[in-house]
Amino acid sequence: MPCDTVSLGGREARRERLDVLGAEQIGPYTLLRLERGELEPGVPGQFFMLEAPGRPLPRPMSLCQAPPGGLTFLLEPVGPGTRSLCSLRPGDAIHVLGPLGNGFDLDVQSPLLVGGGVGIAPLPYLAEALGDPPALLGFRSDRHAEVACLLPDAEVVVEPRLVTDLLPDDPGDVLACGPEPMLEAVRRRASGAQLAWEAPMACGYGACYGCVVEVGGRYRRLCIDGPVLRDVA
Amino acid sequence: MPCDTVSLGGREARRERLDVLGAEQIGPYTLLRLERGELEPGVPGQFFMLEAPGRPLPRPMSLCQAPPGGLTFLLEPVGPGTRSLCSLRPGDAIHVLGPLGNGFDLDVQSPLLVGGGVGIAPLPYLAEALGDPPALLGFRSDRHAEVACLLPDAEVVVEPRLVTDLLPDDPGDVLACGPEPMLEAVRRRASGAQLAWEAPMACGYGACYGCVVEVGGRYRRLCIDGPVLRDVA
Amino acid sequence: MRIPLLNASGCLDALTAPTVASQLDAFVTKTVTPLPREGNPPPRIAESDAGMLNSIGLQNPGIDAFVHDTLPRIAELAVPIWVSVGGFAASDYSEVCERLDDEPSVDVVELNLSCPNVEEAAESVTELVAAARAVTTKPLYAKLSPATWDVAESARAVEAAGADGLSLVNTIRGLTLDAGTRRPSLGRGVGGYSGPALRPIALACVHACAEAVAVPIVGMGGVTSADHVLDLVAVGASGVALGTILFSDPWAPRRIRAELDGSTTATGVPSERRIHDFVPETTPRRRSSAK
Amino acid sequence: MRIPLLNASGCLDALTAPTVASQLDAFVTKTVTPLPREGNPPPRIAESDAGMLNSIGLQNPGIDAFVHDTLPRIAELAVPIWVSVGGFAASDYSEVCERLDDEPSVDVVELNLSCPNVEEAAESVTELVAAARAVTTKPLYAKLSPATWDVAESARAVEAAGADGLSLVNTIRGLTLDAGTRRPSLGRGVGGYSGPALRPIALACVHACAEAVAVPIVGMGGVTSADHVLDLVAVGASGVALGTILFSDPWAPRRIRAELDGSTTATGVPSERRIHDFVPETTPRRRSSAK
Ligand SMILES: Cc1cc2nc3c(=O)[nH]c(=O)nc-3n(C[C@H](O)[C@H](O)[C@H](O)COP(=O)(O)OP(=O)(O)OC[C@H]3O[C@@H](n4cnc5c(N)ncnc54)[C@H](O)[C@@H]3O)c2cc1C
Ligand SMILES: Cc1cc2nc3c(=O)[nH]c(=O)nc-3n(C[C@H](O)[C@H](O)[C@H](O)COP(=O)(O)OP(=O)(O)OC[C@H]3O[C@@H](n4cnc5c(N)ncnc54)[C@H](O)[C@@H]3O)c2cc1C
Ligand SMILES: Cc1cc2nc3c(=O)[nH]c(=O)nc-3n(C[C@H](O)[C@H](O)[C@H](O)COP(=O)(O)O)c2cc1C
Ligand SMILES: Cc1cc2nc3c(=O)[nH]c(=O)nc-3n(C[C@H](O)[C@H](O)[C@H](O)COP(=O)(O)O)c2cc1C
Ligand code: FES
Ligand code: FES
Repeated sequence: MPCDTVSLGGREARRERLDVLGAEQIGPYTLLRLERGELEPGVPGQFFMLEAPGRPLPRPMSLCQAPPGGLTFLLEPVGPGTRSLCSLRPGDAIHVLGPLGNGFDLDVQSPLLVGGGVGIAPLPYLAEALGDPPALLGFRSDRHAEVACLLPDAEVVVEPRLVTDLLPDDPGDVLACGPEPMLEAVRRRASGAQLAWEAPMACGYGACYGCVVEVGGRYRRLCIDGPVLRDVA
Repeated sequence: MPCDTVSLGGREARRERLDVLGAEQIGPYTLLRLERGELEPGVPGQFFMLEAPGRPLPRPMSLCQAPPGGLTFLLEPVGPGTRSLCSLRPGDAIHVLGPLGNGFDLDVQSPLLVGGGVGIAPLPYLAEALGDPPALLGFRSDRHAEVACLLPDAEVVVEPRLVTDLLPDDPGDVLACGPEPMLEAVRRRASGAQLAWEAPMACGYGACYGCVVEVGGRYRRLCIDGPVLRDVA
Repeated sequence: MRIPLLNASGCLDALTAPTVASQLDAFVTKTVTPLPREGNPPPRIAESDAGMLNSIGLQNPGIDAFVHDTLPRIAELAVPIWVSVGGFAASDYSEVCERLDDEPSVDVVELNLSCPNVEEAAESVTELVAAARAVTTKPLYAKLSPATWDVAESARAVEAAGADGLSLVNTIRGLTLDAGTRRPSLGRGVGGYSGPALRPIALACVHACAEAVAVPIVGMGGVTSADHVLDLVAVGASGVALGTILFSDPWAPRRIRAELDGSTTATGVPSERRIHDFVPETTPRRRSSAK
Repeated sequence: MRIPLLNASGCLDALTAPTVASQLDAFVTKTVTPLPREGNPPPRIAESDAGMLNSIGLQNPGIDAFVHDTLPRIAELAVPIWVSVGGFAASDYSEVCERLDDEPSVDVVELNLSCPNVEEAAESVTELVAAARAVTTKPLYAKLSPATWDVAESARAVEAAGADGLSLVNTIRGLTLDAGTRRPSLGRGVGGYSGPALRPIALACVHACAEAVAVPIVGMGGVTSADHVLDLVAVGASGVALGTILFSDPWAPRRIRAELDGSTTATGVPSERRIHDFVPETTPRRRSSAK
């Protein structure tokens, strides 16, 4: 049983043990390259649950790049799960489930990508799908900003300047991913923006009700109703 | 604090993180070679508590050989702890505490070593200390008997023959280590024998009262009153 | 004997993962209460070194929406259905059980008497079981907490009150702190602790109850492999539920079933007691749809 | 504030490891009972993936031999001494406490009200504390079990009965099976579960009790690092005891003390309540030997 399909509301995800092809350090981040196996890369903004060796729960990660035969993730080591993932090396293999959730709606007129920190993770794959639209990226430090090399044409700011300082008055169709304060700021400036949110997730496929966010006064499961939400009220 | 001394009833044990120098397969067993650090090898029959990576408790292991600058252990993979230890490789390091417990009394007239299975572990170091006395070894199978190479001059039997079948009528000063039924049989045949017993141990230094065996109608801690006992009543 | 495998309540949504639910010998719903509940504020999930914490707090649509919307859709999967029932007073339990008694697609009612994430009912577990027993003819399973000095005593009491079986165990209260702030990781503070760390506790509870009662037991707590299933059966479980493992491995039921089928190990003494609805020869299954 | 580090009762013998005991801010003895006890049959130790089980069963020489032989030798270490007291009836607790009341080398009496490895006393924990309180002027710590639905309720009750502090938590009942035979690993069957798996449970108990009572709390359960010590302090512990970690690392007290001294992390809000005998300025230490 190398690969199993799970129907999730009519869509299909697969789970497979994938070999690690490489793990490259970019500033404080790690670019983890896995073989693709029989998994679909899915729509940009969708995510995968990655087994974090030694930890009881898998970790949700956006697909960053989809090279032929591969799946690439951008990881920031912030705790035990991401540290375990960042220490993977060729020769290791991990179980991966996906693609999961709702990605970005690609039917947009004048796309503008906005990313902050490790939140830029889904943007390279998204940029590819949209034909390299303009992109604005913000980082905590020059060292963090090294990862902007994944989006060579993007405009980049480093704190204390904020990525929202660069937003034009009429930003068009914003597609954004980043820390919550950044998404809140983007939302205030660009109504109708597509925002990719985060929440701690145990399952990623609607089984646990752990990942809820308030949408319209009700708790919705971000893993199946998101992670990309349009203009969360 | 690379190395710490623990006083145990007046004697000294140390704890140190030791590099793995090698791990060699002999039949179903693994000969694990560690650097010696500042640990003393102790008296033959004493044991060390070896950290088993990933497991909450360390594991008691008799010293098998004491090459210059090294400590060598013979391991049989029977469960999660010993499997973890058997998978160590050069480049790894584990915490080791010892030497612990009471070893064999080396003040004997006509020593005869008797070992069964992985119970031969302490005999190479013991044989060295006693000037290579005669030794009788018993094993479950020819594959297990490969490890007799550690005691080249020993007489070796394989089941269905038992090591006790080889015991002479007047066996002299028997020093034995092996599975409980073997020790019981040796005891019946050789009164006054020095027998090295086993029990599950959590600490190895008298802290937990986990390792008790009945001696003279009372529960005694094998780790500090043994593991070598003379003629358990 | 084929060991029935179920999901643990709250650890699988048959509607978002129908192909997973179909692999089970019975699907157990998330706990249903009389009124809809939004549950506890996020974060609701945290991890410890050997388990996880949750503080979902029984988010569910309430019995009305459950019976009208959810149940008919689950029934389409044609898997036996166990409905987990919760509440905050004996009247809540009897209200929900009464409603379910009319639903032919419900095979078993599991009474969640032990959710650590909500205020407890004032009544004792015995009174809650008795209240449910009075209003339903469905087989009733009582789900008990491991957080009790003598679980066998509770087991005897709920058996006497009319429980047809036991589900053992629910989560136990736990707390983790955020590494940076040393504030509780969960929005609610404490949560329910599940996963591998719970396994020895669950085994002890099943062991104690199997000696105390005659009714069948569904064992659960930290099961991740066939070996763990066989351990629970060896101490007296008649069926085994998979919880936290489903989050990392949705295909665990199929994997573990394959491991069990391939297992040459003695299973200990398989329990003589059979859990409900896995014995079609003695209890004809009612499979008429509720739609 | 210097956070006092103790050993957990039953996890260190000051006589076999005096250099380890000397590193502690107080040494806690293994539980002493009125009569000598041989304890439970071996095997008494088993390991699980994230903890260990023990079924020692309070092996101890009894109060007579303890007072005459053991106590004077421990007193030579010049470390504050906490004596853990156990029994099978309120009269056992009062008998041992009365004997210890005359011993100047005893600084604190810890009442083990929660050993999962012996038959329990018929009286409630409140009655046991009251019985001890009636016969001793020593500071009394009540050691509670995590195996209770509402530990804060027990905490309030023992505080009202005269406890000067709480020790939280004891082990919880657990079971593991031998992989080959699927029979219980321990001679007694069930045992007390301790180590890393217990940590979230212990944190939840300390958190709940710190909000419920005013007396100081010694926290314990799965501590292996300074980080875990600071977590317990953040939820309300005034001191922390090391248990299972001592088996793999006898030098843990010194290592953790060094980690704490080097730690620049905020410790949360260190508790205002001070545990006994670490405040020489307010409570003059009685250090006269019992010999
Ligand atoms: C849909 C989705 C896609 C994601 N994509 C990426 C990605 O491409 N690259 C990447 O590095 N990270 C991504 N994340 C975040 C990543 O999953 C978390 O950083 C990771 O789970 C943290 O685990 P940990 O054990 O390392 O840290 P923990 O110890 O679990 O947490 C460290 C800190 O992060 C917070 N945290 C934990 N989990 C999350 C979470 N899921 N969202 C927000 N905060 C969290 C904790 O509260 C804590 O403050 C994504 C999250 C989601 C939900
Ligand atoms: C003083 C002493 C010296 C030892 N020297 C060696 C040695 O040199 N080489 C070696 O391979 N082994 C030695 N052992 C045995 C070794 O410690 C155990 O095999 C090991 O602890 C088992 O751990 P595990 O996790 O692999 O297996 P577990 O899963 O813990 O146990 C597997 C099986 O072995 C039994 N068992 C567990 N621990 C012990 C024990 N300590 N004694 C007897 N049976 C046990 C269990 O009941 C079970 O049946 C020694 C034991 C002692 C007490
Ligand atoms: C996220 C989550 C939600 C749960 N929700 C419920 C619930 O609604 N009702 C219930 O009876 N038990 C609930 N439980 C408890 C499980 O059914 C099960 O008893 C427990 O998790 C132990 O099994 P495990 O260790 O295999 O997860 C929940 C557990 C988790 C992890
Ligand atoms: C081997 C062993 C023996 C114990 N003996 C006692 C005892 O005699 N009295 C007592 O109150 N607690 C006893 N305990 C419980 C510990 O004091 C402590 O409460 C528990 O182990 C949790 O801490 P830990 O996880 O750090 O070990 C014992 C624990 C172990 C592991
Ligand atoms: S992560 Fe489990 S429901 Fe969303
Ligand atoms: S192993 Fe702990 S007392 Fe012997």
